[in-house]
Amino acid sequence: MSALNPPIRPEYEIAVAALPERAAARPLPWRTRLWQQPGLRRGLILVLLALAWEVLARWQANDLLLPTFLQTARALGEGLASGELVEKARISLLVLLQGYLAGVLAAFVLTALAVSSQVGRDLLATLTAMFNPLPAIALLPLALLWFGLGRGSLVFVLVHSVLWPLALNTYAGFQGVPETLRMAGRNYGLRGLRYVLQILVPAALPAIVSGLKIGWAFAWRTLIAAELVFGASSGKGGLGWYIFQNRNELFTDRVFAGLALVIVIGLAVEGVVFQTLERVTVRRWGMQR
Amino acid sequence: MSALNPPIRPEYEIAVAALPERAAARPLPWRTRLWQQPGLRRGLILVLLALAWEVLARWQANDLLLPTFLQTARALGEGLASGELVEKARISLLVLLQGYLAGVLAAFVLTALAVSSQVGRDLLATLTAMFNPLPAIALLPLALLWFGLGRGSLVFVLVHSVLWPLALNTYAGFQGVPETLRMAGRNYGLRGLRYVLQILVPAALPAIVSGLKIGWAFAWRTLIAAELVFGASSGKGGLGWYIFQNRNELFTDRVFAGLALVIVIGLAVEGVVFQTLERVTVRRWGMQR
Amino acid sequence: MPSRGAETVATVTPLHPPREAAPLLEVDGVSLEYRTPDRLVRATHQVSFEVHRAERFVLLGASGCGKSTLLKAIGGFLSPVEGEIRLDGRPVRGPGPDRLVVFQEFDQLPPWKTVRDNVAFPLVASGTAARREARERAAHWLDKVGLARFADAYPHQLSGGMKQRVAIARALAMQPRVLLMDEPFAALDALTRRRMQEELLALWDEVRFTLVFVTHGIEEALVVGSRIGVLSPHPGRMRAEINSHEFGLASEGAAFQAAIRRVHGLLFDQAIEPVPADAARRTA
Amino acid sequence: MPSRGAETVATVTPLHPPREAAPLLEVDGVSLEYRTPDRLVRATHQVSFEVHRAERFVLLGASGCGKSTLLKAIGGFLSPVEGEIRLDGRPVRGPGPDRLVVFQEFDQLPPWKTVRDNVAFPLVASGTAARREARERAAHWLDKVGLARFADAYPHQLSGGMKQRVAIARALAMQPRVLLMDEPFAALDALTRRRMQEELLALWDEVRFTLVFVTHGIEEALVVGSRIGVLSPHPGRMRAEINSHEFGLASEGAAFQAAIRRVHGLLFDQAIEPVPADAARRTA
Amino acid sequence: EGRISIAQQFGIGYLILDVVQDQKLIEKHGRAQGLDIQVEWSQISGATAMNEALLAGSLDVVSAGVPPMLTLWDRTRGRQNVKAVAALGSLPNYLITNNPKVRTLKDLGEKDRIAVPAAGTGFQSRTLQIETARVFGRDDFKRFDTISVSLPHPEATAALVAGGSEINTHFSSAPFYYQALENPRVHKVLSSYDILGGPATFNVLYTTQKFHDENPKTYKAFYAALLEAAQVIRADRQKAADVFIRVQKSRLSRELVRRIIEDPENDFTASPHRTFVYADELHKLGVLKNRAGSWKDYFFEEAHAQPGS
Ligand SMILES: Nc1ncnc2c1ncn2[C@@H]1O[C@H](COP(=O)(O)OP(=O)(O)OP(=O)(O)O)[C@@H](O)[C@H]1O
Ligand SMILES: Nc1ncnc2c1ncn2[C@@H]1O[C@H](COP(=O)(O)OP(=O)(O)OP(=O)(O)O)[C@@H](O)[C@H]1O
Ligand SMILES: [Mg+2]
Ligand SMILES: [Mg+2]
Repeated sequence: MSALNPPIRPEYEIAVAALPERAAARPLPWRTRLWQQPGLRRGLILVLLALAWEVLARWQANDLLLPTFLQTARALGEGLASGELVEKARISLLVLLQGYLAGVLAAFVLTALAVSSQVGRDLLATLTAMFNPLPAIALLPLALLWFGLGRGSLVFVLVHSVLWPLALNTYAGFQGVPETLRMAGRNYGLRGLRYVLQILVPAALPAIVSGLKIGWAFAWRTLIAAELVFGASSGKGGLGWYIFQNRNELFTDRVFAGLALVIVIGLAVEGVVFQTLERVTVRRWGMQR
Repeated sequence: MSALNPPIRPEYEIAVAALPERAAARPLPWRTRLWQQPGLRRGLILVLLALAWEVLARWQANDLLLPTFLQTARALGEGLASGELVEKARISLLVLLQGYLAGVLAAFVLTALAVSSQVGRDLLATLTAMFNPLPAIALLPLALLWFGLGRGSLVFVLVHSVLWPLALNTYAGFQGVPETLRMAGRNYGLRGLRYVLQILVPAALPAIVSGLKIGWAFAWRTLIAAELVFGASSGKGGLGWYIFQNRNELFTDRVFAGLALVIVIGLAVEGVVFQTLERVTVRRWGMQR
Repeated sequence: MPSRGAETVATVTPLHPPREAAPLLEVDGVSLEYRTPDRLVRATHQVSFEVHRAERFVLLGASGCGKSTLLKAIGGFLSPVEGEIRLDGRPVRGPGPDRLVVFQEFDQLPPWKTVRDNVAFPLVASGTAARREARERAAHWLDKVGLARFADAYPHQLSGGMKQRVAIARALAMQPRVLLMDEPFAALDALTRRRMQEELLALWDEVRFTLVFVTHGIEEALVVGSRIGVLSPHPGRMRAEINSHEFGLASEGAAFQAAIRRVHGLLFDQAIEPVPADAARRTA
Repeated sequence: MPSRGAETVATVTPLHPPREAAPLLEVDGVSLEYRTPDRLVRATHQVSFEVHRAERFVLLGASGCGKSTLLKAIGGFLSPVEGEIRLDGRPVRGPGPDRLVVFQEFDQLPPWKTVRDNVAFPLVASGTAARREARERAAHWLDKVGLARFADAYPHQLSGGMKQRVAIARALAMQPRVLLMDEPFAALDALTRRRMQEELLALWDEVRFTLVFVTHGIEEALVVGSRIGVLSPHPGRMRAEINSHEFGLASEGAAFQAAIRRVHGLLFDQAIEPVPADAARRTA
Repeated sequence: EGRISIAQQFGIGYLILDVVQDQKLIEKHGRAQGLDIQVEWSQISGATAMNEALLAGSLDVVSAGVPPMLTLWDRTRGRQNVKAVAALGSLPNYLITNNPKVRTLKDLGEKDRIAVPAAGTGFQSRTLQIETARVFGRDDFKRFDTISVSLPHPEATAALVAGGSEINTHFSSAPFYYQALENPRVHKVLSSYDILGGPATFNVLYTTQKFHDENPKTYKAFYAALLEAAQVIRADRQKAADVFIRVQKSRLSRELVRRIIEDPENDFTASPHRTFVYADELHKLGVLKNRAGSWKDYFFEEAHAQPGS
């Protein structure tokens, strides 16, 4: 390749004038704007899923195993209107929240130990590897022994289902905090709990939030499964019990209505709690897109 | 404060000689070195836990609910010696691996969709929020309908237990990949699957590994619960089946032996697979401490 | 040093075929904005300039005036809210290996690749070279930036300046049509910086790539660039374009000093913000 | 410029009480190493120097010679494998707000705090100031570094140079006993850099903190420092210590130029690696 | 003394307990003895959870099928000494199928799948094992375990009625077999009554020696309440049906519930019938280690006054 020399061009200097008035932001076409509403897009997905369910169920034509979407919706509507489902959901949510919060607290303590000492680290790794794979039924006898039949045992198995995944995620998040940021925090004289709370937790927030989401979901799973076994003492069963009872009476549409309520609550919590949390934290801080 | 002026000191220049032979690394005191063996420390924790178990069980003195560590160890030894437990574990592990791998694959597809399009993102968020809280029992009728009683249904519920948490974690990991790194990858001309595999996956590996750990544990939980239902068809039950049978017959020591085997496998997988994975990847790369 | 000296460039006459006369890169009235939750930040306002084939175009401007943003837009990572960026007459649509960027940040090296693989990877990924050849080219360029001994280290084991040198080696090994460099030498000591400048210019002499280079050193701008674009403080607008093809690595004399002063004047004759009023009061 | 000029410092006689004569910071035969899976990297080898109260000690050295590592060791983030670092005669055990560090990396700002909070946070965290006062001081120093308009922005919305300026504001607001700065002005344009130097020296004039400063600019070293330590290339060893208290922001003349040349010589008279043999062959 | 917590499972087989609860009979008989008894009712699914709750002391009295009770009795002998309090009635369980080829047990082949609540160990499985041992010989009593599937009654019923799944046979209890048999494709193969030789107890109540000994008055009131409830049901089956629907908040149709309660096959009595068949056979099959001399060995003395077997 022969040596290529660029042309020599005239120079220029201009005085930069005061910045003119900002041109008005061009409005986006309405379809684009509409499409930018996450609620709308997700609503559409939900509608499509409901449609697919309806079609599938009608095609299977086996409403003892799989009722149609409309049947379920009707059962859900009735249950909500009569207040029964509302009450059951209230009972379940109360226990769920207790167990969830206790689990979150326990996970926090465990990871705080893990970041502050070698023994804590080993403890976390060992306990998680040991207990995380154990199904809740394995802990049931022990729960009965220690907490009796009732809320105590439910909270215990809920903690078991929230604690380990959240601790794993939180700790992985802590370990991924950039060295410079750690040094900056320690440089301010932060140590111990303040260091964890003011540096590690915010820096690891994306991992913690996804741990919280997973923990939330698994708390639901566990609660519903546990309520089937523990059932209702003194007539106060939650959603799991509702599902169990209706299953026993072969009201499959009500079973699915109960499950649908779980889904609806899940979507609401995701949409309201977690999305807001992400928006005002990690997304605002540029830690996640 | 009066102006403080530092003293003026003499200058110097020295010719830097060739670097002298490196002083031999000072050996650490043997106790420190011993303590640096993670195996040893964790072994100690396990011994302490076993001891605590033994004491607790003896104190409760209710071996139909909580057998002692020694009873369990004896039952485990017998089960292993007779080959029964080995066979059961083999059966379970086979199914587990199938379901796990299928779940990992599904999670990968879902997150790959999510990073490549807005609809994929919404799909992931919606599906996860909807299905993650659903207990496996809810899917049981559907699994029966679609996959029958055999391995298919087990794999289905395993996928359900692995897919969502892993997808959540992977996606959160993807979203946390620093902008500069993304730009570097796109700058190389990477796009689509290659971009995901060669940039996003390694960059998000800490989150993915903790998702894999959680998925692994939940797969175990689910498998054991599911084997109660599906396990024994055609007489080939796995560990879950073993636990269920012995539980029904109140051979609690064997129940605990089965659970102990789950724990042992869990510890082995953590120690061998995941720790190695972390050592040769994220830790080696300085992405985790 | 190589044959390229002040005279060589100075004696160039527009002998090129007509095709060459069209600029390779056109930045045409480009405004760039960042959308934050609270407000719209305008990074550059209606910036226009042209870069011809084999030109070494340097962007100078105050901190925060939008140089990096402009470079990212040319790289295809950002699209203008106004105006257009064209390469070879066609609007830039997205990033590609024909416009390799050396970013300003230290975290541009994938931490999961060794230094050698970091240099070789884009060659392989973009299909520029086969694996073997890529590794050879990587070794060659690592040697040039003085990091041959660190070929097997991972990025987190390097100092700030060493990381930047890896990024430079990676870019030079690729020999892209357009090379976009964002303060590549800022973290380097004087000697290493000088050596890097030499390497960059030697490579230019050889393959005549087109360079867009951001720096804060006026001297460096004159030495490295053949033409210098001066941006006003935030939000960046074009202030001036001047030629600097006469100056090379050996430049020192009065003309060079005059050019430095001239650019300095262009850059700073209007202060960004007046020095706070209380600055004078504060003395011990 | 403020009262501190070359004369002021030059006429200083050792009038200080005996306590003052003892150095504040002693780096005594310090070797620093990194342990990687494959090998041990020695970053500095038996480095010794002393920094007295209110001295402005500048570390100069080639890229990768261990300057940042040394600074981190003084900050208490790393412990020497050999030798000792003493502050006020007591060995340094760990990090603390009395030795505030401005790191070389851009990611030293907690991304979850606004620019203002980033500056105010260490004041509150270390108990130096109450929340209200901290915010006022933060506002003051953000104004000084020209970022008053960005007080409510988050770090990811800033340019590289702006991030570094936030880190500088944060350090200056803290007014620590010992200020450790690692190439703080590398990402700044000439004017901003000069303004930062002025602010740093004005603050020094006022509160007479002790400064350890890493830079690649020889000129900057002479201007900012009262004493300069020169390190050999990797692994870093002490090469020389020279006085530069005579030079200030206004320095320009022949003595200044001579000092620059002298330091240049000290730094580079033995090249790190010889220029590769094939460099000469490669010309178009 | 003065407190009792009782757990039942779902189903019409627990009607006696529903009546006790509805009519507050324990409280009534307690007051007769000058004792104010606090009764706590729980619902728990599955014999295993029942057993564990009883052993953990979370519950005083639990209820399940005869074989799980015998297993617990066998395991706790010499320790907690769990024994039965009373039977909850004689109700048959039907082996039903939608496979037209299956007319007897011998027709079940490799491809068939039998749904039972707890494969291998529950009431239905044990009953089936006893029959298998008789038809195919003692050594082969686990023959059908390999094609058994643990599936709760509802899912099994749904699978059978809907068809199309591998599960084509179900050892079912009331009310599920009533619902299933409404479908013309489903037919009965065998009744537990055929296997055991006549009406036989389905579920029993059981508790620990400790509770029995430490709470004699409460225990007596409880036992008396059971007897009275059985009488109430026998006296007015229609009312009993209403009680069931009320207590269980059941949505089953009233007709179905009445049909079941009025079915002469179903005898709601506290007296045990043919429980010893299980104790004897399961011991012979090696499931139970202890041999019971008679049904009285595993029932508390209070029950001995009633006729039983
Ligand atoms: N985390 C680490 N692990 C291993 N080696 C490291 C690590 N950090 C730095 N090093 C090595 O230590 C040496 C000194 O690094 P350091 O960052 O102190 O250099 P520096 O003088 O600050 O260079 P620069 O001017 O480029 O910032 C380098 O050779 C580098 O490779
Ligand atoms: N992600 C972002 N979000 C919002 N604003 C941003 C973002 N990145 C940069 N900006 C703003 O855009 C303007 C230009 O930034 P840019 O990084 O291009 O400056 P620069 O000229 O490269 O400065 P420097 O020399 O300091 O690197 C700055 O005012 C900055 O605040
Ligand atoms: Mg920039
Ligand atoms: Mg450095």
